[in-house]
Amino acid sequence: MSAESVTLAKALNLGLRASMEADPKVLMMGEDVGKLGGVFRITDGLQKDFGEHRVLDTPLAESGIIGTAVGLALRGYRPVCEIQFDGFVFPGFDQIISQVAKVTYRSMGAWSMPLTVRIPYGGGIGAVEHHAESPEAFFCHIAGLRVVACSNPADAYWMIQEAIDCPDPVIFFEPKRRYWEKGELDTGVRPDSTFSTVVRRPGDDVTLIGYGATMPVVLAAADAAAAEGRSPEVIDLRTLSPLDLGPVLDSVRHTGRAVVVAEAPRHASLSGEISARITEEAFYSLSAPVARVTGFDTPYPPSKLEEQYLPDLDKVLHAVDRVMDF
Amino acid sequence: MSAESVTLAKALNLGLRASMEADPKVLMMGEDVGKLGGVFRITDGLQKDFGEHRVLDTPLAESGIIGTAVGLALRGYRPVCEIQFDGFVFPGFDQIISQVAKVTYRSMGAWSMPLTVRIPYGGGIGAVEHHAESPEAFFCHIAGLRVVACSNPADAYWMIQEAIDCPDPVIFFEPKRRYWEKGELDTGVRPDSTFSTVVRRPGDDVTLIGYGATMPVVLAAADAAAAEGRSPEVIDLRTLSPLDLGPVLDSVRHTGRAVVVAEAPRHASLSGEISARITEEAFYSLSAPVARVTGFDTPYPPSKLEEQYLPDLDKVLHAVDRVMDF
Amino acid sequence: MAPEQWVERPRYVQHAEDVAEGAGASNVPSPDEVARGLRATSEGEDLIQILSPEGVLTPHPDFPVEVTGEMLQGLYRDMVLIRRFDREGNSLQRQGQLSIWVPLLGQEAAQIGAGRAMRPQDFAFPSYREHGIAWCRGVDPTALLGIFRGTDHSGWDPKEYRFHDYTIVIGNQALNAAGYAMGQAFDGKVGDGADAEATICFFGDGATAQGDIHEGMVFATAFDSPIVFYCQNNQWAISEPVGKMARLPLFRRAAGYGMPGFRVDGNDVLACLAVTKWALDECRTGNGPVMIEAFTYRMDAHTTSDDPSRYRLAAETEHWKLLDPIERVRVHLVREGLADKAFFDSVDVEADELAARFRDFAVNMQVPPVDRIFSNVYTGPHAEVDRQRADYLEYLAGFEEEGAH
Amino acid sequence: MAPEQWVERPRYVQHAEDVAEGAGASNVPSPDEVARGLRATSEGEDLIQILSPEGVLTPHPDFPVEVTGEMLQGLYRDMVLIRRFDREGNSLQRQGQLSIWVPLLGQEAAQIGAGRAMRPQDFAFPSYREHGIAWCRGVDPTALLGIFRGTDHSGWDPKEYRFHDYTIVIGNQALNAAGYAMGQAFDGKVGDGADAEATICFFGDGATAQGDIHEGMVFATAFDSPIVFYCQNNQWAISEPVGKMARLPLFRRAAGYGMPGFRVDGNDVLACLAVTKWALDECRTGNGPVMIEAFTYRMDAHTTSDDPSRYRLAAETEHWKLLDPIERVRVHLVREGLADKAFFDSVDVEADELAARFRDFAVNMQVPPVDRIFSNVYTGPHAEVDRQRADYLEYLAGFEEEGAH
Ligand SMILES: Cc1ncc(C[n+]2csc(CCOP(=O)(O)OP(=O)(O)O)c2C)c(N)n1
Ligand SMILES: Cc1ncc(C[n+]2csc(CCOP(=O)(O)OP(=O)(O)O)c2C)c(N)n1
Ligand SMILES: [Mg+2]
Ligand SMILES: [Mg+2]
Repeated sequence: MSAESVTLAKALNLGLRASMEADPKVLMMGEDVGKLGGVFRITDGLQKDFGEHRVLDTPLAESGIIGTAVGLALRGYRPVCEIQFDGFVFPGFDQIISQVAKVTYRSMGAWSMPLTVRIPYGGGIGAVEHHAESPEAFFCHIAGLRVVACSNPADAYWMIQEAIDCPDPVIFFEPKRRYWEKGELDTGVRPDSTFSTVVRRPGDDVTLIGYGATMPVVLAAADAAAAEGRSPEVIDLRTLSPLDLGPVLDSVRHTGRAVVVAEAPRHASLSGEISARITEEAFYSLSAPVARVTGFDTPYPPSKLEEQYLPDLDKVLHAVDRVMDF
Repeated sequence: MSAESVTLAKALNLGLRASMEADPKVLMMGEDVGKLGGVFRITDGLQKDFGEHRVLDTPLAESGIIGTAVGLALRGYRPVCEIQFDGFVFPGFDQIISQVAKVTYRSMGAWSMPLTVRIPYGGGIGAVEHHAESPEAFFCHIAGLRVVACSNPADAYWMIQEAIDCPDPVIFFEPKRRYWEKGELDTGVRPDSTFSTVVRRPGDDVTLIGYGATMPVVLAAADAAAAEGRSPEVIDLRTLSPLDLGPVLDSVRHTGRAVVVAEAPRHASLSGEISARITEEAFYSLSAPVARVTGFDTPYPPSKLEEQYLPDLDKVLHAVDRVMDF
Repeated sequence: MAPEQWVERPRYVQHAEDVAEGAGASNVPSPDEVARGLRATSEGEDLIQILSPEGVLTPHPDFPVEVTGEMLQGLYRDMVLIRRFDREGNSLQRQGQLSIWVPLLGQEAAQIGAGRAMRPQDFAFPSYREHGIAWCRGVDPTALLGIFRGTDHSGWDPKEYRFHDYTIVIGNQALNAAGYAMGQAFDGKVGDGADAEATICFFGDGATAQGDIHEGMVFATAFDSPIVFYCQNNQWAISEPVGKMARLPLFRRAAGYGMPGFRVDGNDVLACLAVTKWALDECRTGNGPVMIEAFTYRMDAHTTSDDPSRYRLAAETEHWKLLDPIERVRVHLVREGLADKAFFDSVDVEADELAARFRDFAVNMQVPPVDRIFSNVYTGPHAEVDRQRADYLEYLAGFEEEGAH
Repeated sequence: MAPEQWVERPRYVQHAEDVAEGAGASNVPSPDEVARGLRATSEGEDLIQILSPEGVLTPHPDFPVEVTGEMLQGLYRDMVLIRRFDREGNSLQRQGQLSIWVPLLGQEAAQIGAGRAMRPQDFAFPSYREHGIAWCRGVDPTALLGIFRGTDHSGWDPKEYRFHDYTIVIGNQALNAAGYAMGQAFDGKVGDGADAEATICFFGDGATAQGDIHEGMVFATAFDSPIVFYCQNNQWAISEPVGKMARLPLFRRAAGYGMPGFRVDGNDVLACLAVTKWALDECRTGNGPVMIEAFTYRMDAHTTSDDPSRYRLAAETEHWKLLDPIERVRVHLVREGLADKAFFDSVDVEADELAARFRDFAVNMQVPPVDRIFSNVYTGPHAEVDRQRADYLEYLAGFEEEGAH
């Protein structure tokens, strides 16, 4: 198939379909993933085409979803669990940390845990409480998991397949407010591992680091900064755990300055880790401390205030000014 | 009462007793906290003296413990929940993040949430899986919570009372392998807020930062470093969320070098946040990047290997050498 | 006594392939769906009903309730008014004035019956669809709008109305409610006194699958807490029918915990009222919890974001229209001569006025000040949040200055 | 039919003060403890028993089991051997060879009965006390030692023995087991075939309070999974009696989910075997889950770290000694002439040999290489863990070099 323009949601749907076609052990499970195709329609049509035993509408219980997925994985299945919204993964947190992440270690490799947890995450869609959170740091801090975030349709398509193929558990973050943004998708040639960090735009002055939901913001800020005469390099992390630091360090060694952009609150966050790692590894290259543009250390606010809460173009530019003028 | 030498466990027990005496709304709840006095005997004797309706042996369910404590707090009680071991807090994680941390924000201050969750944490006691974890980063990343860790009997005594008095929810980390270490306790004079960072040992060359379980390691390393001719300054954070950065920055501005010591895994950890914050605020004072001595990014290993996993004197000294020789 | 008879459950032998094929080929329900759905959704002999869909009133010996014309008029009015502002909520969302609305349509009797059974001193823990309970607790409907307009996460003083904030994470409130009820008991507020209190906790059929609901029942029975677990079985959890959650009627769970459990016709406001009143009084005395399953129906979509045509048949909704909770009260009032046209007209006028006021309020709601982001994260001062607030306000002021030049 | 009669439960009105005073003044149980404890722990009429404590065998019509001398000898031998290495585990801990031991003393029949009811193709999910199940699955007892000596988090290949790793977080395994059983059904391994499979999940009385156990039952009934929920009610969850978890016998929960539930005399190895066999076969056919409550007793401490004298009376333990699971089989074998002294002697000899081998193995266990910390965190390579391993090994090598000079 040659390149076509599809939404991120559609790309995920196509990726899931491709995985289900390639391996009969791949299962979808979650709330409303069957007939309804999920509240975001990411699994649209899959139950109809693959049957009720491959696309499971589960009882309404996240610990149940993750916990039975663990059992299915032990049985040789490759379950893909959909969590309906970011804020609802927490009833399943115990199963994730105590079983999903540890079964392989505990059994000294007798078991592997090829399980994917898909989490539509992040804000910006005008939703009520618990529907706009960015919980990636919790999962990054759990050894035994791999954590990735996609930011565009082509990545979404390939990354979800790589997650499902992966013998380790993968927490897969989907930027829900980007579901309807379109991009080119060429399903023909499978790229090298997509669990790797890429440079989205080369530059010389400052390294802008984003992932998932913040990538469009970062890219727009880079355009604006370029228009002001700066030369920003833009990095899409894609893999959050482990970090693929190589491209980040190469960039920072070149630019001497970095800004990390993420929606999650700042305290004890992934953005802090990235800042710490860059400083540890490229101390003498830094002309300014790594800056962070993040959510505030507050709960996610009512949606009429979310634009104030979220990193936006102005905030990123402001941070660029700060590191440039340091 | 004048100063006496007590164990950290006893100091906590005395502190809880003092809080229960001061306020009839203070309740203890958890698994085995009643007749047994808790598996570590921290609530020893309290049920006998205060009755079954103030020291509640609850059903075996952590979401239930935290979730009902929320309701009791709404009713005007000040519940103190004991989690039996660090690894068992996760079934209660959803209630902590979705209710404990957010009730006040959601209700715009109509409710406060004076609830304390006591977590015996950390390794070094030769225990089986799930009994030696350091989950503080998860809680630090949750806005709406306060997170503290005590490291010695006197702090334990005062900090637990301050936690119970606090109108906000407090996650209270108790270094379980220090329960039986003794220290001076003067119950006479209540100190200023103990949710604050203190310098444990003044010095000029390098700032060693620890909290909770790692403090004895850090202090021992400081002794050893001093014997080698270094002049380490030692800091006990005590409050992990929010951080009390003032004393840390003062110190680093003076020494120019810092080492953070924590048992938790490194990725997306509190140690990363501390490193990032120091760098953000004291960039030009730093002669070397902030070093971290932490657990590995692996699950906690079988206990026969825990000494290899945990920060110890040698690892801290090694890090001191690294930052000094940078 | 053969083991097979020891418990009711659907019996059939089924092969994975059949089901997978059946479902794959068409959207015809599989054999297990049929069996389970029948068990879980049939009204059953146990259904407690006082006012039939035809408006015939038959007192129930176990759940006495004094019925007067005035009282019935009141219940009718309640139901018409909440339905009216509920519909207004839906339109406001369609017109872009609200980001979402959660309709209660069809559940008026289940909510007004329960809400009117409460004493002032009782405390209610809602889920997110309990606009009718809010109404009974005296919360003005406009106070609900902030949540759905996105200006607030709540909108009333839960202490004043003894009506907790809406809880969105399914099941959480069952434990919070159980804890509150423990506190009522610890405070000595159970017994025969006029000031004896009870708690009532609302949740859906889907919620019964969550661990928190179970733990709520375990704690409530462990501490003999004065709490009524009130499950509005509206047959659907978004697109999933109740048969996905349970093989048997939900109220049957109660017996396993050692508490009384009842299934009541959730479209019969009198039955809901009578049973809830009994249940609240029963647990108020100190005997511990009671479970009620109000058997009702979600007449509208799950929320305004939902499209039920993807998963349920119009015929089902049509069937339930015949069981409308308001209509049967109207028929009864008319047939028994307990209300005249003037009454019905006045309720309609009142409903229109309420709707207009509701709409007016909605469209005039202001975006809260930025400061709201940083307020009430903590009760006292907080070095970090306070600093972030100051920094952000300064940052914003920078733009204003720029603008000013 | 008055509502009061609709469900069994303790009825009393109690005032907070009374209880608090009662408990505060002494450790005498409060009225609610007595009522609830009676309900929850009394054996009740429902108890299924085949071999009485006096060694009298009465076949049960619903749970036929062919009993031969050889078979009884086998069960006897199993129980003696697991008790023997269990006691050895305790002594090894006392002697500092193990950091902890979790005794099974008293639960031999509950475990051997269930374990011997399994077919080879069945899969077991243990908690952490199921050394007797491990035994039946063919796991050598020495393989358990790593966990308790601290050299490993597990010690056998769970796939080879169809016996999952021990699960320490209470309740977790119920969902993992339910998922595994879903997979058995999806694989078409339910039905009448000789290769039809079932899963059995073990948990304690305390565990029944956890949300995961509930969700396990919800999922198992939703998917008609071939799983037996086997609760060993040993009366205690560390210091908390089962009455803290439930007002009624635990097996009663099953009915609420629409699955069969039974209470079996957990000290009667034949009853445990017969009922478990029935249950495994029942769910193997595709009818969905079954719950069994094995009513037994933890004769020893919770673990070697525990001190039960703080919370329970010696008299209680003495009472249960009369119900010893091994003794009744021995008495029966002797009385019926099904075994002679030579048999009993040979079992004792075998037990001593096993104990010696167990001890020998324990004291000779090596600390695993440091590399174990970093191994199997992931299945494939992992940049960060691999780097940390390399760095740490280099760091350690630095010391060796230092030492070498
Ligand atoms: C823990 C959690 N998981 C998922 C959701 C998303 N969600 C919102 S409502 C709903 C269905 C609830 O069904 P039910 O309990 O029957 O209540 P109803 O909406 O029908 O009143 C779901 C899955 C949620 N709010 N919380
Ligand atoms: C989630 C969780 N909470 C607490 C514990 C600590 N703990 C270990 S065993 C136990 C009691 C378990 O009682 P029960 O389920 O009756 O099993 P038994 O030990 O009696 O076999 C507790 C509280 C745990 N392991 N997991
Ligand atoms: Mg529903
Ligand atoms: Mg037990």
